[in-house]
This record gives sequence, structure tokens and C-alpha cells, in this order.
Amino acid sequence: MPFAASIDYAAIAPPLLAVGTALGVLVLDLFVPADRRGVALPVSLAGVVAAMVATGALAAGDDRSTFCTAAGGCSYAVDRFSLLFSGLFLLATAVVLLLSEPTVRAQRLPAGEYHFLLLVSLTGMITLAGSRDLLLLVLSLEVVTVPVFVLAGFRRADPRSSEAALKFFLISVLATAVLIFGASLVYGVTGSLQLDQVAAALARPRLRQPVTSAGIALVIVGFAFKVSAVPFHAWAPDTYQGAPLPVAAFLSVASKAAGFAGLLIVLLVGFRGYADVWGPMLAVIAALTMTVGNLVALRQRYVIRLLAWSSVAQAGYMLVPLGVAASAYGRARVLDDAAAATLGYVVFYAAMTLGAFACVVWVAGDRPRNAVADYRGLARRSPLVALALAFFLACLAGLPPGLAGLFAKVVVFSAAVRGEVVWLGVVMAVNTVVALFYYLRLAALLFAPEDRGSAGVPAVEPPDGPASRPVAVAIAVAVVVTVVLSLDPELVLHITPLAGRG
Amino acid sequence: MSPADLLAGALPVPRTAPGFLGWDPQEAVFVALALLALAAGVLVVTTRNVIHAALWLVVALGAVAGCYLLLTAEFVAWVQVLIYVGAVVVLLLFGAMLTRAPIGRSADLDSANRPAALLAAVATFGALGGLLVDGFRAAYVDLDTAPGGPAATGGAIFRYFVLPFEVASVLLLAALVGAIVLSRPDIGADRPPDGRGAP
Amino acid sequence: MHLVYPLLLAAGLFALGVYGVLARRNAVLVLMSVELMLNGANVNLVAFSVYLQDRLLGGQVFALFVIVVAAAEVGVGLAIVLLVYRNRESIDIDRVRELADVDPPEPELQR
Amino acid sequence: MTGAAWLVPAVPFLAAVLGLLAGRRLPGGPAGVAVLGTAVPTGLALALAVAVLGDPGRVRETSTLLTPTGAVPIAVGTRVDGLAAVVAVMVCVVALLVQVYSTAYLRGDPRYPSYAALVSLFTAAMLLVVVSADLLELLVGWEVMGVCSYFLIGHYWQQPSASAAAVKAFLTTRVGDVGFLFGIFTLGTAAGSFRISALLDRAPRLGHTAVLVGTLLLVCGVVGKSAQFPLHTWLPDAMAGPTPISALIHAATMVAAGVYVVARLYPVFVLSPVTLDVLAVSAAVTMLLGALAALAQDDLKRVLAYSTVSQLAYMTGGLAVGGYAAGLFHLLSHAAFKALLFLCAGAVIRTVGTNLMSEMGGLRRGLPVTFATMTVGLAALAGLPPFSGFFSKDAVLGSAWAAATGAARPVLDRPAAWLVFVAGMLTVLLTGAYATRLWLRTFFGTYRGTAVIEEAPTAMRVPLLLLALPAAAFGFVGLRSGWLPGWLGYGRDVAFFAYTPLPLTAPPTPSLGPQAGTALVATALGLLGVLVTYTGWRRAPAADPARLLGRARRPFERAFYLDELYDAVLVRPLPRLARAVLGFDVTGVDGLASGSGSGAWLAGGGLRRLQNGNVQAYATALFLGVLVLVAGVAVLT
Amino acid sequence: MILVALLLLPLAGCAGLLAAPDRWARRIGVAATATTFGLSLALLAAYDYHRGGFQLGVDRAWVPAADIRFHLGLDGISLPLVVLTTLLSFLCAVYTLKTLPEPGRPRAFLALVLLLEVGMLGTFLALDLLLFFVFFEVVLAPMYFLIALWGGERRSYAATKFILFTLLGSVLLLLGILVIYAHTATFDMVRLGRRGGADLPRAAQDLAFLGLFLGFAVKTPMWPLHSWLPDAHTEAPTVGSVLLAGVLLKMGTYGLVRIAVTELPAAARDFAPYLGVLAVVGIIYGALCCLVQRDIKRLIAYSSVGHMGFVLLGIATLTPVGVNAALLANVAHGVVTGLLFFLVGALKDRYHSQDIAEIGGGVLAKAPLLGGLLTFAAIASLGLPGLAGFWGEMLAMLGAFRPAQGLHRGLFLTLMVLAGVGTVLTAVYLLVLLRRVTLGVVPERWRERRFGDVTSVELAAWAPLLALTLVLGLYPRLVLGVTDAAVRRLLGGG
Repeated sequence: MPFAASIDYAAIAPPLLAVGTALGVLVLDLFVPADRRGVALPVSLAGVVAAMVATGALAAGDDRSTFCTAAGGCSYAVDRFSLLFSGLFLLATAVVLLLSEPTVRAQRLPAGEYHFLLLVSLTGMITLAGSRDLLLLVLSLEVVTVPVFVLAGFRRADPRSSEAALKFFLISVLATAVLIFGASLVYGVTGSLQLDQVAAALARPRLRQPVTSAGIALVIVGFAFKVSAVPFHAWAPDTYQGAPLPVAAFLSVASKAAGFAGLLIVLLVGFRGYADVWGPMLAVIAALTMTVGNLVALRQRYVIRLLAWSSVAQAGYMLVPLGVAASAYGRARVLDDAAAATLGYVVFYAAMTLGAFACVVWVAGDRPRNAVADYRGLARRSPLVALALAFFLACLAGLPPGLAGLFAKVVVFSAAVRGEVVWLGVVMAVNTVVALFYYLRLAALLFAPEDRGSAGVPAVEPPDGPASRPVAVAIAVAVVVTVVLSLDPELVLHITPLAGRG
Repeated sequence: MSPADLLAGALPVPRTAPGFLGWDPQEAVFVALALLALAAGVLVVTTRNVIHAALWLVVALGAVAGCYLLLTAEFVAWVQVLIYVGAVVVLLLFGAMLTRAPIGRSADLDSANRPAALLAAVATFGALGGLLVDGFRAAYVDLDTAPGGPAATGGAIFRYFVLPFEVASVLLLAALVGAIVLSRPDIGADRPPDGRGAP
Repeated sequence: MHLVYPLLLAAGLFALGVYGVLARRNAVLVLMSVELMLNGANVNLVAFSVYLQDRLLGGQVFALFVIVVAAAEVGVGLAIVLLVYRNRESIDIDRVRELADVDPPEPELQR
Repeated sequence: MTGAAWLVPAVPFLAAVLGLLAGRRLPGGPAGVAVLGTAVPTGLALALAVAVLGDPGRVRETSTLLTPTGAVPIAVGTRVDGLAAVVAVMVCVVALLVQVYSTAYLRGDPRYPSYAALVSLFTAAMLLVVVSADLLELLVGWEVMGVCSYFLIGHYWQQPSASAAAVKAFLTTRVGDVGFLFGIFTLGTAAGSFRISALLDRAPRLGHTAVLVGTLLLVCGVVGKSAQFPLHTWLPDAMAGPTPISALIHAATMVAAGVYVVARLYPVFVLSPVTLDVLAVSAAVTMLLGALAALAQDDLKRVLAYSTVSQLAYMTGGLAVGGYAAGLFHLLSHAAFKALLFLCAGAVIRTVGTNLMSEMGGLRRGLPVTFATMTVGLAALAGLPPFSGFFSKDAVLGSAWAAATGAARPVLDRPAAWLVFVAGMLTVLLTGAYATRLWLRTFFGTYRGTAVIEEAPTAMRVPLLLLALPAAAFGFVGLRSGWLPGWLGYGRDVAFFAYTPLPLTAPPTPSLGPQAGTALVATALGLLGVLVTYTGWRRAPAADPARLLGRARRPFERAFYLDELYDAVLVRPLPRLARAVLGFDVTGVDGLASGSGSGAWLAGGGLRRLQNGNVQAYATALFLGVLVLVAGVAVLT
Repeated sequence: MILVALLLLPLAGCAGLLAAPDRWARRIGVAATATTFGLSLALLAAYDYHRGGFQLGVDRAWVPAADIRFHLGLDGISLPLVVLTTLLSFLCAVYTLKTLPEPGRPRAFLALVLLLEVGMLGTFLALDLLLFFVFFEVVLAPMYFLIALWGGERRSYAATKFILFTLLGSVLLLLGILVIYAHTATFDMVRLGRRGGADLPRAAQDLAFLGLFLGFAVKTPMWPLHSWLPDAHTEAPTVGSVLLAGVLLKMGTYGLVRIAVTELPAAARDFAPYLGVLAVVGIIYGALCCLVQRDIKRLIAYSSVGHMGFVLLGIATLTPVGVNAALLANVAHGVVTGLLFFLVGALKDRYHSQDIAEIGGGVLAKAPLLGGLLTFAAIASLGLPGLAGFWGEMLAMLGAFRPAQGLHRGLFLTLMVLAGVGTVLTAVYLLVLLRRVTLGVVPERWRERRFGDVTSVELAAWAPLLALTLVLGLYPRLVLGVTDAAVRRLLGGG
């Protein structure tokens, strides 16, 4: 008879700290006077840092698992993979918290609730990265997502904000329904929700039925929505534009990373045996995603939408390594390395995109419209921010001096080539060129001479509040992290996260 | 016996399986309830009256709860009745009222997307139904030996699904807080938002 | 009982939900359709759980959590719908289209 | 002494560099540097000749590696034998006289410094060709000459005709030079070395194809540089340059380089009768064509230019029929009398201020020295005994006769030799005619122009007088068998092949003296030409004797419309082709590139339409995606 | 370590520029490039000409997991290009002392030039494929900004085209590199060169070569991938054009020799005929385009297509002489075309136009020295023997005369002949250019306009190039003597 093992509280310390902080901020908010609401930020940051410390401490130790059943298989794991992702989520959240300061301050958003929701979402991300169980995955994903619905609509008086929330909500709910239906199929076929056991069951040839593949495909769709892969991406640009800027940053970085965490977990732990089924599927999705993302990004005139479409395209790049499963050689030999490439790319992407968003937040301080034209001559107004933004754009384009982006692309290309899906590499190559166009156009605009009186364009958008020191700190953090990653990409590359399971 | 053992050979084929689509009494009741649920569902998505739709939804969800009962999942069935019929539908009705949905028939409830929707729905049903039937055409549920009941379910939750339970509670709390924040524009703001963006 | 009956019920409910989501304009009706979809999945979960004789009752527990999730989503969703309504006096989702891929109102930049 | 042969080209090169860099700032001015820079190598060349001619058959060679190439290495060095020494002296002397002459001719020209320097550079390049020991080294000199020619023809670059002529000259010779380069490749690769001595040593073992192809390709270069049909058209136009340049480059030296190269590599050429056939045919055509064209020109210098074309053909023809020494003999005597003629023409033009004979006439009184010297030159050109041209031309004709009749060991097919012989004879007639016409039109009758006539200054007169000497008397050098033929290296290198009329068993150093038969006939023909022209002129001294040509006058004047032909076939279509290519580049190649760019741009525009803000559309896309995926994986399984 | 210093010096200059005030910028720029140039001269002294193989190397692990190393080294193939790079950069800095196009900002301008120099030097020094690739990419952004900010009317279009094209090439190059890596698990160029593709199956070799080939072909540029070049050159500021033509293009051919031919010899044999054909098409095509070109900078850009065609033809022969020719022609083209762009830039500064018809002739009368220098450079560019341009072209054709074993001789002979036709066409357009620009009478509109002849700063910037043109022409061993041994090693004896 299976029984529950005792709970390993150390293993779940980071999410506990996060959720504790969330509750703390919420409660604190009730008791501090209105003019001291600013205290939510330091408290949240402290909680995040504490969780980081806990994560670091866990990283120093061995891998561990908890919530196991006697039949083998555990629902929650603490390993390199989950720790790396946890660290990523924590850092990203910290930066987003910093970025939120002007928004929260200037638009008089309810600070306690704002930070609470952000931290709850963070909690969901951390548990998501540790989940090795379909049920926990689905629930964690919901915990990640539901608070962000609210955050997206947080500028409650702004119809665009509520529209953003509505769109995000609807598409997300549909994707969740699809995901749950898929999970039910997988459960029905394999008899288990734990991914280890799912993998074991899927290894049996008799289970090889179209319905199994369909279940897997539906589960993947659930995460593909989250990473905004085409054709499940359409919510992203609209939502990014309507949501408060820091929330958009959170969506495009942390939330997307969470989607990738989930995707990697289900694919590599649970569905590894069906790599021949999902491999081609992901390869096609990857090709489609980057192509559509880049092509549409070409035409954007709002920086935030440009970043949104770029993040769609970047998701395509991140999916490329998983596409190696499309070839027999690829899934047999290099799948784990390829997954490491995805993981590495996610980390690089997070750093550079956060940086770009941080700069956008800075600029939005006095040009809230976020139109591309507002960036003309930024180098004259704020040279350092312009340099930083140019650097991040170069990173996103994968062009030196943005070595981080370059390495990210190199590992992805390398995975594609080694996995013998060269066609995907070629598609990506062409896409890289297309992408360069819009990144560079923006970057060049920063240094172009300022236009006659573009500063005088009236602000029709609600202001995000003047740039502040926390934003500067955020930019600095992003720059430092990205530069470090540029010089020593070894830090995150080639961590083979989920190898040897299933 | 763990599910893995059950799966040892193949897709499970229980001992006393009658032929494909053979009938037994439980099945007849189930099919009736299922048809009821589906019919109510059809009305939910086609009726021209928002309030009617909510009521038909109650019928559909209730029928599904009946199906759960037949499947020996009593706990799920009662939760379904309580939460869905009791809470969700009421919530939806409130929503309909608060948004001043037209009480009574309205031609404006459907969008221009209906043909695509029909196509997608038929294709979905075809695909999913086809795949499911294809995969489980001979599968037979042995209702007599199925574990279940409220006690077992509750035990399972607190023995094996502690973490999901806790996560779910966080989710509910977040949803609660979020819903409150969104519905009450006065929260957090010291004064009503100025006229820069909206009222 | 044959497993195909609950499964077909599930597929049917899901497909009906799909239809509703795609065809309905009123946001509340769309939410109802989503509930149908989730119920479809739930029927699957419960049926499989019973069929598999799952000692862990994974399917049924999953179904319970799905109900919880659905409740949470409906709560938040309705709040959002109300918010939209407050801002626009309408909850026709196909008419909430201010955020689309259009250019800012200003002279085109040079390519 | 011979070890210092490198100084011969080096000194004028240095003078050229100095002249270009420092120009007027030098002590003695640009003229001083230029004259000194030519005088010194003249002395050196003379000393060299004295040293070499004691044993002209022996080759004195120095050679060092210039560079490895990865294949056949390239060497530099000097290779001096009788041939090189004699030609070097010729080049130096003419160059020196031209430099002296130029100081007066171009007095007051602001561009004189660069002019003088370029003449020095040209001299250096020509001397490099003469003494070089390696074919690629030779090529360097060969091409530098070409570019100097370009600059000097274009000296009056304000005039479109001058710059056009310069371009034409360079390009036409360049066409031949490409073949020349490939010829060098062929022979050098076959021999495993670009060194001339190695090539000559290994010539018999090179293999038939390599020799045939290689020499034929070399002939391309020769035809270009020596202005032979069909690449001769640049030379008449080149007269747009200052007249001393015409004397130096387009009469005495550069155009002779082609002939010199054939002589240099003669042991290889004789291994390929086909090549010599080609050369002979080209020579025969060129002779007649040049002479006929010269008949009808009104421009004094163009008469001389076509005459040069025609005379050069004697040299190549002589070489082609096996008359090694005869061809070179004519090269030397022609250098003397043609340089003289051009310098005289310069003296005339300088004072009358036009090139057109129709605006001259009766100048013998105003320009006595010029008249006298030019008469000598024209007599030599017409081949009247005892002037130099008579002997050398006769040597060529004698060789041709011998080859045609089989008296000498045949190095080419006899019909080709016959062709050269007949054409040569006819050309003698024509030469007499046009020389007389020139003489009469310029110096006799009444002056038809308006300028004040004054005789040339000393610096110009002295070179005329100095050149008149060899023009008159150089022919006698050929009479002593030990002299010229011996000097030209008819000793060792060329010992294994025949030359002129004598069978192989004859003594190795035959005379170049006139053969009774050919000499008589040729003289008679020449005199006939003179007489006919004179008669024609007597009838109407003011009119152009060319009128006798009747309807043929026009085509002769236009040199048989070859320029027009090239114009129609090459010059005009080329820009049209180029425009087409450029158009293709813009619309095709670039269009493809920018087309894919706009394609992406438009695709982006199309795709963004899908992002229409309707969330229901997004949902539909989502479900369609799901369905496609499910269908896909179901099929895949 | 000297090689690292060579990279760090300009980088330090770049940092210094960012820190220093604007008015010191030019002096810092000159100082940084001058010391770098000096260091490269020291390199010439330190290099052991008698020893084959790579010298003065640095080899440090960088990303151990992927076997990416910080591996630099120098051999006879890279040495001339390194010196050329430092020299041209130095001269560009000198030139900038007096001349800087709108909108000024010498600090940013020189910082970009220095960054560019780092990339160029790194490309020639790198011995790790990925490091090579990184440096190969480093040049893109600075050059982009040089064109996009300091360029002519259509600068943004030209800059974008430049970077998109070259980036497309780069990513294909990266794919090729990764195909190699996928089969050999190393990026070490030395080791790969030694193995000579033995670890790769033939199909993979061909695939990798295709990627490398296309990548380098875009950069070179090879017909028909050249269409970025005319636009880039037309719009780039003088310094940008000089560096673009003088060094950037060489990175393509250098890479082809250093990586593609060395590491994938069998595939090189498969591709050589195509390479040769495209090269020769480029020669003739470029020349024809020049013939009717109206924009003088564009003309020189197209002429680069032709000249690089000779380089490619040399490489395509796969013979030591051909590759030597390619390397020599590389250097010669860098010197001569660099000079040409300087001169044309000077013309543009004076006439404020680069339209041939607008200038209308008579430069020799208006500015005799400038006209003379332009004539000299053009003559050098048309491959006059005795000047730098000749040897490379001649040897390339010599290589084609007898291509490597296994290549179709008839084809290459045809190519050689066509290349010969190309030399004539080259002469045609350059002489026509001279005729239309330097010769003739000064048009009415310029009669009154006064502008000076060559200034002393300009002359200082150009003099080394003038001298090199002559010296290389008279003594090609300066380059060939260095490259020959390395090339023979590379092609296995030869």
C-alpha cells in the first residue's frame, strides 16, 4: 500500500518563502498608512532575496525529491533544472519588482495587491519548475497565470488594460481547457499522472495509439500558449501593449520561461518516448513561430509591440532545439544537449529581454506612448540608457557586442545541426536576418539626430511615471548579468537538466 | 494493484467485457444522462437568452454530475453540484445581470464567427471522438471493483496530493484577491483616478 | 459499462464548448462555454480514474482540482468582464478591439 | 661590365622617379635630369655593346629569384648578348636624341617635367624589355611601356581626341598583351621556368602543342604592340601625342618591342611553322594596308604612322620567313630613318602649326635643314639606294624570296613566304609613291598656310642632323658579314636554324648585302612609285596627288574602315552590353535581394492583418492549430 | 601575448575615447591606431619566417564544455593581412584628423573605427572557429553605424542592406561551422586543419562547405551575392569605404582559404568549379557594370567585385600559386582600393558630388596632384605590371592555367581566358573613368570654385599606400615570400 512520505520542507522552502512574502505584503498593506505604501517593494524584494538564498543553499546540496509515492516517482523535484529555473524566476521577478516602482507609484495602483499577485505568480513558477506530476503542473501553471490576468488589467481605469486582461484570460482559459483535456487523455492511456510513471508506461509499444499522441499534442498546446508559440500567440502582442509595462515584462520573460520549464518537463520527463511524434510537431511550430513573429515585428511602430512580436520570434528560436527530435539521430543522441540549449537560450533571453524592457520603462517615463519614433535621439537625452538598450537589442539580434545573444543562437544552431535538422537551422538563419532588421532599425534610431519637436507629442497614454532609481538599478542588474553571460556563457550552457530520466 | 500493473499487458480489457457497444442497464441510464447533458449543452451554446443559457448550463452540469454518480465518483459528483451548480452558475448569473445582459431573447449573442465555430466544433468532436473510440473501443469499466467514495477521495487528497492542495489554495486566494481588486476601483487609490485615461 | 460512452460525452461537451467559445459574442456566454469544455475534460478524468481502478484516485482528484480551477477562473474572469463592462459599456468580446496591430497616429517613419 | 647591365634600365628609371617627385626643384631642372638620365644609359649601353660584341654569341646572364609563386618561380636579372646590346644602343640613342629635341619642342609647356620623366620611364621600360632575363620581367617592361605610351599620347589631355587616342592605344595593345601573358604561361609552364635561357635551352623538348599555342599567343602580343593587322588601328590615332613621342615610341622603340621579342625567342618560333605562317600573313596584309592608307592621308604624321605600320610589317615578315638578321636589320635602320622623319615632321609642324599637308607646301626654302634631313629620311624609307632602307628592305625581300623558292631551309610554308614576298614588292612601289607625295606636298609648290616659317632651334636641329647620318649610311653595316649578323647573335643561340638565303651548310655569318635580283626589281618598283606620283603632282602642283586614287581614295584614307568595323562590332555594343548588365544588376540581382526584402515586408503586412484585435479570431486560430496538430500527430503515430 | 595586446590596444583606445572629452578624440584615435600599427610592425620582426605553422599563439579555454577556446595565432597567411589592417586603420585615423563627415562626433566615430579594428584583427588571428565567428561578427555593428550615421543620402538603406546581407552570410557560415563541429566535436582550427576533413563524411563536408562558402561569398562578395556592396560603398563615409574595401572584404577570402579549403579539402574540390565560374562571372560582370556607372564610388565598388573575382579564381584553382595569388591580390586590393577610396573621398570633399558627369573632367587641371594620384591608383588598379595589382591577378590566371589535380582543366582554361578578357575590360572602364574625370577641360561650373589640391594630412595618410603600391609591384616577394610556405603547408606540399 503506497503511503505519503514525510514532507521535505527544505525542498519547498523557496516557494514557501515566496508565498509567505506574498501574504506578508498583503497583510502589511492593510496596516500601513496610505502614504507608506512604498514599503511593499522592499519587503517583496527581501522575500525574493530570501528565496534566492534558499535556492542557492539548495543548489549547494544534492538533488532531492519530495511528495513521492511508494510506486516510485515523485511529484516534486529539486535538481539542477528546477533550481536554475527557480533562480531565473526569482531574479526576473526581482527585476520586474524594481521596474514596477514608477508604475505603481505614478498610477496609484494598489501596491499591496500588486506585489502579492506578482509573488503568487512567482510561487507558481517555482513549484512549476519542480513539478514532476501533471496535476501539479496544471495547478502551478494556473497559479502562474491567474494572478497575471489580474495584473494585466491592473490599470483599472484604462480600457486597454482591461482589454488586455480579457484577451489574455480568454485565450489562457481555452489553452488550459485543452491542456487539461490532453492531460486526461494521457492519464487515461498511461494510468498515472506522475511523469516518471507516464514515461514508463509510454515505453510500452502497445500504448502506441493515435489517442496517446493526441493527448500529448494537447498537453503541448497548453504550454505552447504560454510561450506564445504560433498559432497560440495572438494574445501576446495585444496583452503586452495593454498591460502595465512591468507586467508585460513579466509576461514576456518570467511567464514565458515558466512555459518553457513546463514544456521541457513534460517533453523530456514524461513524453520522451514519443519524441518521434512531438519532434516534428515542435519543429514545425518553431519554424512557424519565428517566421511569423519576425515578419510581423518588421511592421511594428510601437516599441512594446515590437518587443512582443520579437518575443514571439524568440520563442521560436527556443523551440528549435526541441525540434531535433524530428530526426532519428537527433532524438537518440542529442536530445538532452538540445534541451540544455533551450534552457540556455531561455536564460540568455530572459536577461536581455528584461534589460530591453527596463530601458523601455525608463523611456516610458516621459514618452509613455511607446512609439518607435519616440526613441529617436535617445542617445542625446539619456546616453547610458541608449547604450544599454542598443546593447540589449544587439543581444536580441545575436550580434556582437551582444555576445550573450550570439552564444544563445550558437547553441541553438548547434543543436539543430547536430540533431540533423539542418532545414530548421536554415529557417532560423533566414529569420535571424529578418530580425536583425527591426532590432537594428530601432538601435540606429537611438543614435539618430533628434527630430524636430517630437518631444512635444502630447501624451495620450496614462503615464508610467518618471523613471526612477529602481529602474536604473534594474537596468544595471540586467546589464551586469548580460555582460557576465556574454563573457562567460559557460555559466548556463550545457547544464544537461533532465537527463537520465524516463 | 497499481495502474501500472493493470497496464502490464495492454489497454485494460476487464474480465466480463461484453461486445462492442453491448448494453447493460447502467449504461442505458448513463447514455440517457449523457444525452441530456449534451442536449442541454447544445442549448447553452445556441439559446438566444443569456438567462436561459445559464439555466441550461445547470441542467447540463447536473446531468454530468449524475454521470459521475453512475461512475461511482460520488465525491466528485457532489462537489460538482455544490460548486458548479451552486456557485459558478450563480456567479455567472450575477455576471450576466451586472453587465446588463439583455434579459430575454436577443439576436446579438452570436458573433460573425459562427461558421468557423461550427467547423471547429464538428472537427473537434470528430477528431477527439474518433481518436477516443479508436483507442478505447473495447475498454470496459468494471464499476463494482472501482475504488472511490468520499472517504477514499479525501484520503487520497491528503495523502498523495498535499502539495497540489496547497497550491490550489494559493490559487483560490489569488483569484479572490484579484477579483476584488479588479471589481473595486477604489482599492489602493487614495483618490479616484484622474481624468487622464478614462473616467 | 463501456468506456466509450463517457468518453464520447466528454468529447461532445468539449466540442460544444469549443463551438460556444468561438461563436458566442457575449463574454458571460463564452465563460459558460468554457465551463462546458472543462466539464468535458472532467468526465474524461473521472471515467478513466474508474476504469483504471486507480488506487490513488488520480483522475477523480484531478477532476476536483479542475473544478477548483474553474471556479477560480470564473471568479477572476467575471471580475475582468465586469471591468471591461465598466470601461466600455459592452461585453461583446469581438468588439473589444482597441488593441490590434495598427500603427500609432503619426507620419510614417522612413523604412 | 655586363654584370652592371641592370644599370641600363635602372638609371632612367631613377631619373623618371626623381623627375616625377621633384620635377622643377632639381638642379638643372627637369630637362637636365631627363637628358642626363638618358645620356648615362646611352654611355652604358655603348660600353656594354663594346664589351659584348667581342663575342656576341655568348650570353651573359645574371638572374636572382624575384619571388616564389607556388608554381614556376619568377626571376629577375639581365640577359645580355649581341642582340640585346645592339637594340639597347639603338633605344638609348634615339631616346637621348628625342630628349634633347624635346627640350626645345616642348619649351614653355607647363607639363614638361612630367613629360620628360615619363619619357625617361618609358626608356627604362624599353631597356628592361631589352635586357631582361625572365619573361615576366620582360612583361613588366612591356606593359609599363604601354602605360607610358598612354600618358604621352594623352599629353594634351584637354583635347578629347588625345585622350581618346591614348585610351585606344592602351586598350588595343592590352588585348594583345593578354594573349602574350597566356603565351608566357604556356611556354613557361612547359619549360618549368620563365627564364628566357631556360626556355631556349628546353625549346626542342617542349612539345609541339605547347610551342604552337605558346608562340601563337605571343604573336597576339606582338601584333598588338608592333601595330600589325588586325590590331594596328591604334597607331595612327596615337599621333595625337607630341611629335617627339611619336618618333620615340611609335616609330623607333616601343613598336619595335614586338619584333624584338620574336627575335628574342626566335629559336622557339622556328619550331612552329604555323605560327610563322600566321605572322607572315599578318605581315603581308599589314604592309599593303599600311602603305595604301599612307597614300591617302592628309595629316603628315598619319602618313608617317601608316608608313610605320607598313614598315613594321617588313620586320615581322622578315622574321616570319626566316630572315632573322634581315628583320632586325630593318628594325635598326627603320629606327634611324623613322625617328628622323618624325622629328623632321615635328620641326615642320612646330612652325606651321598644323599637321595637315594641305596647309603646307613650299617649305624647303624656309626650313632648309629640315628639308635636307627629311629628304634623306624619305629616301631611306622609299628604299632608294644607297640609303639605309634600301639595304635592310632588300635583306628582307631576299629572305622572303629564298624562303619562297626553297633556297633556304624553310621555317614556314612556302605560300606564306610567297605572300610576304609579293606584298613586300608591291609595298615598295607604294612606299615610293607616298614618300614622294609627302615630300612634294610639304616642301614643294607654294605655301598654302598662313604661319610665319622659321627653322627649328639648335636643340632640334642637332638631333636631326645626327639621325640623318645613320639613316643615310647605316645600310653599309649590313654589308660586312662579320658585323651586324654576327652582332645579332647569329652565333650560338640561333645556330641550329637557318636564316636567309643560304643553305645550312653555308658559313654561319653570311652577309646581309643586297641580292642582285630582288634589289633591282625593288629599286625599279620604288622608282616607279616615285615617278608616278611626281608625274601626277607635276600636272597640278597645288593639288593632292592622292586624287589619282580616284574612288579608292576615301577607303584608303579611312584605312579600309577597320576602325568603323571595330566601332560597330566592339566599341559601341560594349556599352550597350554594359548597360544591359547594369540594368540586370539593378533589376535582377539587386531586385531579387530587395524583392525578398519587400517580400518579407509585405508578408509581415499581410500577417499582421490577422492580428486584428478580435480575440475570437485568436481563439479560432488556436483551435485550428490544435486540430491540425492533433491530425498531424495522429497520422504520424 | 603580443597578439592579445594587439587586440587590447584598440579596445583600450575605444574605452579611452568613451572616457575622454571630444577634443582629445582624434589624438587618442591616432595614438591608439599608431601603437597598434607599431605593434604589428614588431610582429613582423618577431615572426620567424623560417618556421612553418602558427606562431606567437595564445590558447586559453573559454567555454570548456563546447571546447571553445580563446586561441590566437599567426602564420604566413594572416600576417600580411594583420599588418594591412593595422596600417589602414592607422591611416584612417590620420585621415580623420582633418576630415570627418557630418555629423562630426569624432569620439563616436573613432571608437567605432577602433572597435572595427578589433574585429578585423581578431578575425585574422583567431584559431578557434567560434572565436573566429565572433570576431567575424564583431565588425558588423561598427560598420553598420559608420554607414548609418556618417553616410550619404541613402545611408540607412545602404547600412541596412549591408548588415542584412552580411549577417545572412554569417549565419550560414555559422551553420557550416556547426556542421563541422557536429562531426568533430572541436572548434580548433589547427587540429581541424591537420585532420583535413578526415572526420567528416563526404556529404557532411559538402554541407559544411556550402555553408562556409556562402557565408564567405557574401562577405567577399562573390557574384551574385554582391548587391550590398555598391550601396554600402556609395553611402559609406570615406573611412568606412576604405576599411570596408581594404579589410572587410578580405575576411571573406581569408576565411575561405583558412577554413573552407583547409578544413574541407575534399568538398573544396567539389565546389571549386562553381567557385571558379562564379568568380569569373564576377570579374566580367563587375567590369561591365563599371563601364556605364555614373557614380564614382559605386564604380569602385563594382570594381571590387571584379578584383575579388580574381582572388576567388585563385582560390578555386586550389593550387599553391592560386592561393598565393589570392592572398597577394587580397593585400594589393586592400592597398590600391583603399587608396582609391581615399582619393575619391577627397574628390567628394571638394566637389560635393560623386557623380562622374557632375565632376565633368579636368581634375588634373583643377587639382593636379589629386588627379595624378587618382591616375596612379587607377593604373595600379587595372593591374599594370610593376604595380601592386598585377601579380595577384596574373598568378591567379597562372593558377587557372594549371589547376589542381582532379579539377577540369578545360574549364579552368576557359575561365583563365575569360579572366584575361576581364583584365581588358578592367582597363577599359578605368581608363574611361580617368578620361571622364581627370582629363579634359574643367567644366564651366567649377572654373570659379576654388579648392585646394591635396593637403599635407591627406598626403600623409596616403603616402604609405602609394609607396606600398609601388613596392608590392616591384617586389611581390614581400607578401609571397611570407605566404608561400604557409600555403604549401596548407595544401599539403604542392
